[in-house]
Amino acid sequence: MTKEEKAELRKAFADIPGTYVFTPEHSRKGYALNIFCMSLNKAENRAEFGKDESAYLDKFDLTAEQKEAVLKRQWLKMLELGGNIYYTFKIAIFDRKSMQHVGGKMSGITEDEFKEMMLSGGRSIIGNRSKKEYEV
Amino acid sequence: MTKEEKAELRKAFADIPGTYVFTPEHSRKGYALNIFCMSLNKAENRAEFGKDESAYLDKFDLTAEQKEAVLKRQWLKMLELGGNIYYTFKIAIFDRKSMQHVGGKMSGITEDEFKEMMLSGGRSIIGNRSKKEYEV
Amino acid sequence: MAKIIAGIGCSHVPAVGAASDHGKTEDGYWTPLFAALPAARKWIKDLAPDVLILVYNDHASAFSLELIPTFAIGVAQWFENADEGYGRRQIPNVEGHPELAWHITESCILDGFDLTIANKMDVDHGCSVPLTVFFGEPAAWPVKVIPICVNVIQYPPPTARRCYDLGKAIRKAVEEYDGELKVAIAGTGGMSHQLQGERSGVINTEFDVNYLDNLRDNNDVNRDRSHLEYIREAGSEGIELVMWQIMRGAMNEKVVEKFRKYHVASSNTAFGVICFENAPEEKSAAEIKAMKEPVLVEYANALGITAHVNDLKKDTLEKVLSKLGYS
Amino acid sequence: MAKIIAGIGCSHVPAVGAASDHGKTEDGYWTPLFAALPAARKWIKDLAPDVLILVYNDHASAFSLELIPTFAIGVAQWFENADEGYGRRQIPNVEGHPELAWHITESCILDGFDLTIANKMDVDHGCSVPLTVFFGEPAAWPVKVIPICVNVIQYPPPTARRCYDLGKAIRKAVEEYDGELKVAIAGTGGMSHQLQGERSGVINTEFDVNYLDNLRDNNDVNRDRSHLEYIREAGSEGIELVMWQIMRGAMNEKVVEKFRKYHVASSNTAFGVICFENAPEEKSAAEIKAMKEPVLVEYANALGITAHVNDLKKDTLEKVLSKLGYS
Ligand SMILES: [Fe+3]
Ligand SMILES: [Fe+3]
Repeated sequence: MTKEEKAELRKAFADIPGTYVFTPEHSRKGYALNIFCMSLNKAENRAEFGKDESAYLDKFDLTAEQKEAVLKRQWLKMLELGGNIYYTFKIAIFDRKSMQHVGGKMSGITEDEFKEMMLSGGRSIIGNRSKKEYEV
Repeated sequence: MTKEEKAELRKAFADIPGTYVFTPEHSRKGYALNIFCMSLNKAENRAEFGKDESAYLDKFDLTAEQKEAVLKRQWLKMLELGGNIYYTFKIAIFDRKSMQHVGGKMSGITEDEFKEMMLSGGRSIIGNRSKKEYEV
Repeated sequence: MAKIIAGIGCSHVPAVGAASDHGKTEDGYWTPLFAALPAARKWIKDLAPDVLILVYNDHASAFSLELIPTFAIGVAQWFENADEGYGRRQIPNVEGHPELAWHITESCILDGFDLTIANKMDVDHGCSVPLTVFFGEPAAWPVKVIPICVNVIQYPPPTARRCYDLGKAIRKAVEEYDGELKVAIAGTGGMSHQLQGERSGVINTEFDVNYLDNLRDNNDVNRDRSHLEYIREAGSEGIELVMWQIMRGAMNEKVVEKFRKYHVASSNTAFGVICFENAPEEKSAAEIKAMKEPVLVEYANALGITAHVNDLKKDTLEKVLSKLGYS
Repeated sequence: MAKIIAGIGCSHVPAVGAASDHGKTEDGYWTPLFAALPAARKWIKDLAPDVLILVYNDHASAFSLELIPTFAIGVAQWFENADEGYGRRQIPNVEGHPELAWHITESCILDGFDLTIANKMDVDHGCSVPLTVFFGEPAAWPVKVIPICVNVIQYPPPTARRCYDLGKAIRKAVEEYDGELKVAIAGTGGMSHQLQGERSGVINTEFDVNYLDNLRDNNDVNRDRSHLEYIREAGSEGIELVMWQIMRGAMNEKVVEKFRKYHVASSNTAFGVICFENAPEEKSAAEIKAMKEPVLVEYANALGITAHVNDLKKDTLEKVLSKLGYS
């Protein structure tokens, strides 16, 4: 793919509202953060993280901003800093929080509101395909 | 590939003298043996194998024949039992033996004879392409 | 020779597995979904496939960013259920079919597909939830499984087109296998959903229903769609739908729909299941008119028409002729 | 735009690395080999590539039978030298070029190559010995490396044809890269050798020399050869030669040979190194005759003719015209 084609694709991705496509750029930025999340698949690591979150995080090569986002459970921030939802959701599993809780946090509503939205058919695609739609 | 094509290919592989092509069949047979060999990449496993070879081998799922072949350093037998040379050579590395030593053992000559053969141009391909050549 | 007898598309929402594991299939939230499944379960039970090729994706369970195979095929005898952070699901482990799996591997690599060969691979909800959907809670899964794990998390996943082509290569391999086996193939994941970001929870029912219809009748549309369109229309995680294309590529160009359930929403996801069989050979009107009743009824059923020997033969004949555009 | 400026074929015999590491390059056994290398080292130093795409195979070091990628591309910043059972080689770690590597990855996957993406991958002698051959014993490697690891141990490896096609896809990706980089590409492994079995030690010099000649002038022969032929003719481990096809696919159809060394044997292996540059644009006889001396000399050198401005211009001209078949 040429420079132009790639730039156009990235622009198109960025044009989708509220969506962080896990491109190579994104993946490189979030590598350490996601690897930390992956480590929570192991029971012994979950136990260690549970004992002292900050100390456990220091074993990975996170930026200060990423570390803070984890400690404060800033779900959207984690995505902005290169997190991928399948990875960052491992933290929610650790917290025994649901995907609806996290979905609500990321979109600025409560878990109950989020659940209600899903029960009534989900977030509408209309108006959510392109940032340009907002301007119409 | 059809049944016939596959059978023909296997026959052609088998027709190459003194050669154990690492086909899926071969790989399945030797899986545990090769995984044991792979473990010797780690210094701590080499130490443990060194202390008690037989006990260390029991941690893997080798057949009695495979285990015996390892303990007795039967290099050709290991191949017959599903070993792959890159894996089984880990045992030679452990023994601080050279590829020429192993090559000699597999082809029934001494290490010095093997080295001499290599210095004078290697084993000739003539007569070694096909078992049928022997019969001419 | 082995034969592909069935194709399945199926969402693999983890909450569906959890609902089954925790006995919640009959509470209000889950009833609409689980109440629809017996027909699908009967269908697969009657077909009784020996092997199920199960195309799914791993969700940061067996594979991490350290190593990301585009296509990994499981050739092992057993696959354990992964710990995804909750501990392992208490369901049967998955038994493989190494012989067919290796045959497919060899055939596909020689045909130019760059598969990663997995002798050891834990499987996560992507693989186990479709098993729950089709087989419930048995003590052991009633089918051997060849898991094919596809990267759809790290951009770029394989294109829909590439997935479709892999399906074709798999079918060729299956049909050249030296052994009598009935094989089903499932593409899983989807349908529309987005877990991440401010747009999380997006659902596109129109897109999903079109996807299902096109999958049956006009799949070129699905196959030629770009990643960008999938993500924009079906959500960032809806990209999983490319995996259904592997199933579709392994089926006849013409298929018959045997079951469909579409439900919004389970957890954050539009849940879809569709079941196909290959359409029967096309017959001329004269050939059909010459069929004896039991043969005609069987043929009608294969075409997706509900027919029975107790029906009037004339009615069944009319339905068949009409379905094929002869009247 | 980045540009592929050089193609290398190179054996990767571990003993060559060990000879270098243990200061044995000037003992009788190793002299014939190492004495030939300065010309190759000067060639690469003069070209000064920014990045070397290094195609090699792992030998039960980073990958085991647990997971066998057909093609794995390293996108990391650093790659450590593997412990192959001796402890790690005391040589520099390998620095990657994540930006170009990811670009190649994205481009090739979208073009239908099913790469495994490696963010963490130890590299073994397959990768490090060619670095030793071309760069000796520096404190740090003078080039960034994109390692591409190919399965050639578990049958079936990718076909020579598939490797060649991947080379073409890599070249396309490199040329579309948004950045100025000089890129070299190396296919490694081979030449004829067999480590295993009663046939261990087999060497086929005729085959090897033909392979080298054909690689330059008539590569279709190498590209269309079956696994069976490679194994029978070049030995079971000589199958590694399929990896040279990735390099060849990334070069122009016409190449100029800049260096060649073939030596039997190092350890159990026929050792071969060959260096190519893309052949220059073809010119008409009239255009060549119109060239001024320094341009003519440069053109002659690009064609693989040793020429110097101190030579008689008439002689150089004659050599060029003759090389191109104009006289
Ligand atoms: Fe999924
Ligand atoms: Fe090698």
